[in-house]
Amino acid sequence: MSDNGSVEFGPLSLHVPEPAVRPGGTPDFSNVTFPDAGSVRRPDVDTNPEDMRDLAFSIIRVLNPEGEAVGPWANLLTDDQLVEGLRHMMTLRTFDARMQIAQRQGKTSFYMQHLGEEAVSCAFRKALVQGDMNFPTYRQAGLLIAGGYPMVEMMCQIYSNERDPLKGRQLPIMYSSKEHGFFSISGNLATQYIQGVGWAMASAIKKDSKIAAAWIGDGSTAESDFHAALVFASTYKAPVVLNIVNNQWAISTFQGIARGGSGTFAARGLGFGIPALRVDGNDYLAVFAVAQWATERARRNLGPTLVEYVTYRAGAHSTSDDPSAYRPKMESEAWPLGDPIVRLKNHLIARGAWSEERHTQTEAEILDTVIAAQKEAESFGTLHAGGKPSARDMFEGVYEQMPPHLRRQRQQAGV
Amino acid sequence: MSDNGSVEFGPLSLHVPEPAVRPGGTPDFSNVTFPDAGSVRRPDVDTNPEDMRDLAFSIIRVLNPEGEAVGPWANLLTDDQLVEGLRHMMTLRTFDARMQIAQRQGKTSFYMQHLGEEAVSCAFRKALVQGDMNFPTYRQAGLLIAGGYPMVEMMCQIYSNERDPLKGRQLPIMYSSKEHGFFSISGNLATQYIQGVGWAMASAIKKDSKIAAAWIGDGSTAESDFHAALVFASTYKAPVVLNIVNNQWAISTFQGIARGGSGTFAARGLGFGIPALRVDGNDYLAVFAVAQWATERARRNLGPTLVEYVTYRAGAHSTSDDPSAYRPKMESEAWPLGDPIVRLKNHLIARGAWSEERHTQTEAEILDTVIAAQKEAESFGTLHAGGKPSARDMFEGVYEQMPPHLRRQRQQAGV
Amino acid sequence: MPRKTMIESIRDAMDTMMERDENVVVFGEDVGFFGGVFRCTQGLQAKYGKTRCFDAPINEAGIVGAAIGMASYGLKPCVEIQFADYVYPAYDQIVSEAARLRYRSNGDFTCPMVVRMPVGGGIFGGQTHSQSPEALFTHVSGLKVVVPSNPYDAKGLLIAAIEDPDPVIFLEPKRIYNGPFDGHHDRPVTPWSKHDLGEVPDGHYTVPLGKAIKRREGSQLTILTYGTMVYVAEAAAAEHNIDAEIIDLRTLLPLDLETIIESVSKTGRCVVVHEATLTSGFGAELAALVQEHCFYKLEAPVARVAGWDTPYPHAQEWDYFPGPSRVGRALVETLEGL
Amino acid sequence: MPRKTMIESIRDAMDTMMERDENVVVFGEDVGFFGGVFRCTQGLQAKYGKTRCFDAPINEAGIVGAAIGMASYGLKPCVEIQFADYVYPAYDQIVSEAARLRYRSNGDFTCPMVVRMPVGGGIFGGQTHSQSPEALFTHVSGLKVVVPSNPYDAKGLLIAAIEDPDPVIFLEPKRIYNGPFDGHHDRPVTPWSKHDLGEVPDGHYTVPLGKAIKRREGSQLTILTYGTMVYVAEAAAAEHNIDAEIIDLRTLLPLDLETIIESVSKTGRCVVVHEATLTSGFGAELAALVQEHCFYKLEAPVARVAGWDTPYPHAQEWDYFPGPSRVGRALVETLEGL
Ligand SMILES: Cc1ncc(C[n+]2csc(CCOP(=O)(O)OP(=O)(O)O)c2C)c(N)n1
Ligand SMILES: Cc1ncc(C[n+]2csc(CCOP(=O)(O)OP(=O)(O)O)c2C)c(N)n1
Ligand SMILES: [Mg+2]
Ligand SMILES: [Mg+2]
Repeated sequence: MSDNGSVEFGPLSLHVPEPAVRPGGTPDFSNVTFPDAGSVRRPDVDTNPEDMRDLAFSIIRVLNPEGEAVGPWANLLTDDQLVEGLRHMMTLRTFDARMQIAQRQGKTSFYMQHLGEEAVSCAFRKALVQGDMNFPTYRQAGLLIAGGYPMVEMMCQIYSNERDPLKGRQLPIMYSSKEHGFFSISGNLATQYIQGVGWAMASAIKKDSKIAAAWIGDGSTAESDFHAALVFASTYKAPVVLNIVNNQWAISTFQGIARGGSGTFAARGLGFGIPALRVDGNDYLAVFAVAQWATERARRNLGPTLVEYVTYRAGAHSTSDDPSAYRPKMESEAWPLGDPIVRLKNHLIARGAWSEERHTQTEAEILDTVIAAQKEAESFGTLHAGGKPSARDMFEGVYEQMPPHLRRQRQQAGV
Repeated sequence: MSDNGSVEFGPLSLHVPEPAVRPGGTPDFSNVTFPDAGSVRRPDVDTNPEDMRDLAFSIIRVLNPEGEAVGPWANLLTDDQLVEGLRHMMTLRTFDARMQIAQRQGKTSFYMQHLGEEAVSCAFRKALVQGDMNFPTYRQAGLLIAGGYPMVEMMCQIYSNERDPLKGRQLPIMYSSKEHGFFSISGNLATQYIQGVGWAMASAIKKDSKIAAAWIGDGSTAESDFHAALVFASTYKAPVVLNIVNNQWAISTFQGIARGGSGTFAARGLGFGIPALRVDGNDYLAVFAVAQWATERARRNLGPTLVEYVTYRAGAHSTSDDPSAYRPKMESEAWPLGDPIVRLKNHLIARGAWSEERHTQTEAEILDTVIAAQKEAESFGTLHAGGKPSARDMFEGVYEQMPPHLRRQRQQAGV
Repeated sequence: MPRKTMIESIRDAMDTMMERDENVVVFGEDVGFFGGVFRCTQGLQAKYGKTRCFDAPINEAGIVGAAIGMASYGLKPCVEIQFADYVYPAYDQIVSEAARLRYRSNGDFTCPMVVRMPVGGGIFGGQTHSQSPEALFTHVSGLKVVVPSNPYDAKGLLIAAIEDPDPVIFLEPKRIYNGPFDGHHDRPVTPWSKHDLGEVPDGHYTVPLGKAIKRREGSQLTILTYGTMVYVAEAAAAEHNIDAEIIDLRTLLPLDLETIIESVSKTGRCVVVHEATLTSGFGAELAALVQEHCFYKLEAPVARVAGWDTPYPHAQEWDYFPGPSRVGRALVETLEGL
Repeated sequence: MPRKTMIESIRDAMDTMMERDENVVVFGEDVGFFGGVFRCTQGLQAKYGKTRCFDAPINEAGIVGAAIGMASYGLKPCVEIQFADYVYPAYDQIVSEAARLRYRSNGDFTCPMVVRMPVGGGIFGGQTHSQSPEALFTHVSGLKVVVPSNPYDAKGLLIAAIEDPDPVIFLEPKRIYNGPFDGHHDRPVTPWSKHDLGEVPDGHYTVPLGKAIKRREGSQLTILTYGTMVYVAEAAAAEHNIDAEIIDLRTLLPLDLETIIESVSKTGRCVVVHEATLTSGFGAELAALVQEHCFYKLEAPVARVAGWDTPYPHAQEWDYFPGPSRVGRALVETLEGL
C-alpha cells in the first residue's frame, strides 16, 4: 500500500447543516435571493432540457411588489378565472381554519392545513382537465376545492362519520376521489411519486391523452421512491408533472437536510435530463403559468417536467406539532414571498377587477358556505359522536371478495 | 374544469429506449463521442461543484492512440508504479481466466469476471491507503489483487473449501477483508453504496482520517439506495468517493434503461451539488489520476465526489449468462476505448519501460503464480470435492453468541 | 396433451393473458428483449411489442410502484422480480401501497397486479438466490400469496392471479422449474416432460386461488406443504412407507383451511414442511391453526420441518435444505407421537 | 427512586450510553434539534453536540444503511424510525444487510446497531401510525427483537440493546409511553409516575435480552404477551377472576422458551395476545412452539387474540384493538377448553 495522503490533511469532521436561525433568533432571509418578477425567461415547451438548466436555479415570478403581472409568464388567465382562483384559495383557508378548530374540539383526531401554500394546489388544478390524475400528498386539498369536489364529503372524511366516503378507514384528510382526479393519499411519504409515473406510463401505453401529476414535499424528496420516480419518468418519458412543494420545512427539519449541497430541489432533475423549473409558489399566476407549461409538455408527449414550488409552511406541520420549538415565531411573517391570497387580491385590485369590499363580502360568503357544509357534515356525525361507519365496514374491502378467514373474524367480532 | 389541452395534442405513446444494435447487427459506436486524450481540464480539488459541471459530460483521458500520456491529468505515476499496475491487471485477468475454467469444471458454482474492466479497480486501489475502506460490488476484485490480498484466500472463498475465510457461507467471489479495506460484498445491488457513506460519516464523526469508496454498476444506479447515498453524502459532506462503473450493460439491459434521458451517469451528481467526473475506465493512468483527485477531496474534508468510469463488459455477465442472446458478438471488439492491458502495455513500451519480451515473460510468470495458488487452494478442497466447511459452521456467526434456538437446531441437525 | 416445463407454462400463462386482454403488461429486469434470466418472458416482447413487455431499470420499488400506478389506471401488470431475495426494496410498495389501496380508498382505486418471483434454494445460489419469503407476505392483509408446484397449476394459478382483482404475490420455486425435485440432490431429476403434471392444456384455464389439493390420499398423517417440498414430502413418505395424506396448499393466503381441517381430523397427525427458515415461517401459522381447529383430534404435536434459522449458506446447501431424511424423521416421530 | 415515563426512560438509556461510550450516536428524522416527534431524544443534541445526535433526511433506508456503515466502522448507532409503519423502506437494509453482515463475512464485519421505533395503535393513528410489525422481524435470522412494556424495562433493555454486538430491533409501544393502558379507552390512564414500574434507577443497568418475566404468577392458564397487551391481559384476567400466569416476553427473538414451557406445563392452558394482525403474526410462532413442547400437558388449544386481518382502521379503532373483552372471552373459552 502506498502511504501518501491521509495524515497530511488533518482530521476529518462531519458537516451537519443548520438553519440560519433558531427560536430566539431573528428571522433572516437576506441570504436568499429572489429574482424580480418577470425576469426569468420562458423557453418553448419543447426546449432541450440541457438548454434550460439555468431555470432550476432561478425562480419564475409573475406578480411584482406593486401587484402587477409582468414578464413572459404573465397574462394567461382572465379576470374571471383569477377571481375564481382567489375564491378557491380563500375557501381552502377558511376550510382549514374551521377544521383546525373542529380538531381542537375533539371532532376529529388530526388535521393538516395549507396556510401560506394555497396557491400551489389551487392554481395547478386549473391546468388539468377531466381524466388527468393527481398523486397528491396531504397538503394539496386545493386540488379538490378548486376542482369542485364537495366540501361536505371532505368533512365527512375528516370526521370519519357515517357518510365518510372512505368508511372511517383512513386518517382524516387522506381523501380519495378518482372522479376528481385525486388519487387516494397514502400517508407514507413519497410512495405515490413513482405510482404517478406508472399511471402516466399506463396512459401512454394505452395511447390515451390523460396525464398525471405527482406531488411531494421538500423533505420527502430525500426518500428513495423519489429516485425511482425520476428514473422511470426519465427512461420512459412518462407524461407526468413531478411537483416538489418546497415549503422550507419537514416537520422540524429545515430544507437543508433534504437538499444537501445542491442549491435547489429543482436541480435534482438535471441529473436525469428532466427539465426543471422553479417557481414562486406564493404567486398564483406564476404557479398557473408553470403548471400550464409543464402539463403541455406532458400532453405533447415530450415527457416529464420537474417543478419546485418555493413557498413557506406558515402553520404547524399538523395539529400534533408546535413549530415554536424549532423555528422563530415570526419567521413566517418574515418570509419574503408574502401571502398568496393577499398577493392575488392586490393584483386583482390593481387590475380593477376586485375591491376591498368585494373581498370582505366574499370572505363572509365563503365562511357561510363552509359553516353550512360543516353543519351538514356534522349532522352525519363526528369522530366520537353521532353517526359512524360500522365495525362491519372494517372487514370489508380488504379484498374484492371477503375470504373465509375474514368472514370468520367478522363473526367472532359479532358484527 | 377547464377543457383546454388534452385532445388537441393527439395520443400519447410510451418511449422504451433500445440499444443501437442487437444480435445480427453490426456494432456501431460512431454516435458516441470520446474527447481526445489530454483535452479535458483538471480543476483544483477545491473547485466549486457548480464551476465544473461540464466534467460530468466529458471523458477524462490520458493515453492517446499513440500510447502517450498527455494533458493535465498525466504524469502522476513512475515507471515502476505503472509496471506494477500492469502486473495487477494481468494477474486479475489470468486469475479470472483460471477461475472461469474452474467453474466450468464444476469446482465451484458460479463466477464473475472483469474482462475489459481491469483498470478500474486496479488503478483506483493505488489511490487508497491503509485504513481506507471500499464498499465494492462483485466486479472489483482488482482492489484485492492490487492490494496484495493473497490469491489463495480468494480461491478458497471461490471454492467454498475448508480454508474458505467465509466458511462456505457466501457465494463465490463475495469476498470480505477488513484488513485489506474490502467490505463484505452483499450480492444485493446498491445496498452498500449508502453503507459506504455511513462508514465515511463515522470516520468524520470520529475525526479520523480514513475515507471510503463506494462502488456501483451503471444498471444499479437505478436502485433507490443510490439516491439514499447521494442524499446523505451531499448533506453531511461525507468523505467518500462514489464510483459508478459504467460497463454499458446490466446483464442483458443496455445502459440507456438505467440512465434514461440524462447524457451520462455522472450527471446524477449535479442534482446534489456533488462534483462529478467522467473518466476513460480503460485508461489506467486516467483512472488513477481521477481517483487521486477524488480521494484528495475526501481527505481534505471537501466532501464526496461522483466518478463515472466509462468502460465495457467484454465478457458475459457471469457464468450463468450468454450475451450473444442480446448483443452483437463483435461489440466488445468494436468498443472504441480498447483494452486496458494492451493500452498500458503500449504506453510502457512507448515510454521505454517495457517490451514485448518482458510482457510475454511476465504473462508466463503470472500464469505460473496463479496456477500455483490454484493448486494450493484446491488442496483444501473445491465445492464438491475434498475439504469443506462443516455443517457446524452453518450455525455459527448468525449472532455473536449462539442463542438457544439455534443450539437446539444444531443438535437436531446432529452436528 | 402438450407437456411443458414450469418455465414454459408460466410463459404460456402470460402469453394467453396478453393475447386475451390488452391491458396485461409485463415488465421487469431483463424481461424484455432477453426474456428474463430464467427465460419466463421469452418471446413476449417480439409478439406483443415493447410497450407491452419491456425491460425495467434495476429498481424493484420502482417496478412495483409503477405497476401499482398502472393497475390503478386499469392495466393488469404482471411484473417480475428477478429473485425473491431482491424483493425487499419493493416491500414498502407492496405492503403499504398495493395491499391497502382498495381498503383505504374504499374501492375507489384498486390494484389488480401480479408480482412474480422465483423462490427457494437447491441451486447453490447462496444467501441471495435461495430465499423463501412467503411468510413476510402472508402477514399482510390485502395480499394473496400463491406457490405453484407444477406446470399445470403454475399456468392455471398464474392466469387466475392475473385475472384476480387484488394484488397477488406469485412465488415460483425455481428448483422445480425444469422438473420435480425430491430432495435427493445426488440423483437425476425427472424432467416435466416425463411427469403427468407437466401436461399443460393450451389456451385459457384457471386453477382457483384459495384452494388446496390433495396430492396423495392417506390415513396415517397429514403433510401440509407447497412448492418444491411437495416432492420431498412424497419421497420421504414413500421411503418410510408411511401412508401420508399430502396436501399441496397452492395458495397460502387466503388459505384453504377447510381441506386442512378435514384431513387432519381424519389422520390425527400433522407435519408441516417448508423450506423457509423455521421461526415465524408460514409453518407457524399452519401449526397454530391446526392445533386450534383440530386439538381434540390430534394424537401428536404438529411438527414443523423447515430451513434452519440461519441465512441460506452456499457450501452447506444440503445440510440446510430440509431434505427427505429430515422430513422422514419428522414423519416417523409424529407417527410415534413423540 | 425517580419515576419516569417510558419516553424519559428511553431518553435516559440513550443519555447514559452516550455519556459512557463516545461511539454511541443517535440520529433519525426530527431527532436532532427538536428531539423527536415523541421527544425521546430531547436534549441529546444540546448535550453531546450535533455530530453525535442529528437530524437525518427523510429516508429510512438511508438512515439504516448509514447506520450499518457506521456500525461496521466501530460506532454504535441507535437510530429512530419515526413510526414502525415507516420502517418498510428500510426493510431491505435490515433484512439483507444488517442481519447477515456478521454471518456472511464470518465476523470480519459486524453490525452493533439499534433501530428504535414506536409501534402499536390506540392513539387514533389510522393505518400509518398504528402497526405492530414484529413478526416481519422475528422471521429474520440475525436480528434480535425487543418490545418493552414499562419504563424500567425500556431503559434496561435499550441499554442492553445498545451494548449488544448484533443488530437489535427495538419496538416501543407508543400507547404506553405515558402510562400503562389496559384497553379501557373510556377510562383515565394511570401515569407512570403512579406505577411501580415507572421507577427507573439513574445510571447504567441492563435488563438482559432474551429473558421473559412473569408479571403475575397464576395457576389456571398462561398468557403469553408483550408491550401494551400486558396491561390488557392483566385487566382481562382480573375482570374475569382468572388466576392467570402472565408472561411478558420482552424479547421475541431470541425467545425465552424455557420460561414459556415451564409455565404452560404447569397451567396446561395458554392464550397468546398481541395487537398485530393474526395471520402469520408472532402469536403463530408462540402457539406452534407451545403445542410442540407442551402437547401432552395442554388441556385446551392454544388460543390467539390479535388484531383482525385488516389494515388498522381509523374510526373503528376500538373494534379493531384486541381489548379486555376480547381477551377475556378467549381466557374464559380456554378455561372451558372450547
Ligand atoms: C415513509 C414516511 N416516513 C416518515 C413519515 C413521517 N412524516 C410525516 S410528514 C413528514 C415530513 C414531510 O415533510 P415534507 O415532505 O417537506 O412535506 P410537508 O409536510 O412540509 O408538506 C414526516 C417525516 C411518513 N409519513 N412516511
Ligand atoms: C437488488 C438486486 N436486484 C437484482 C439483482 C440481480 N442482478 C445481479 S447483477 C445485475 C445487473 C447489474 O448491472 P450493473 O449494475 O450494470 O453491474 P455489472 O454487472 O454490469 O457490473 C442484476 C440485475 C441483484 N443482485 N440485486
Ligand atoms: Mg416541507
Ligand atoms: Mg454494468
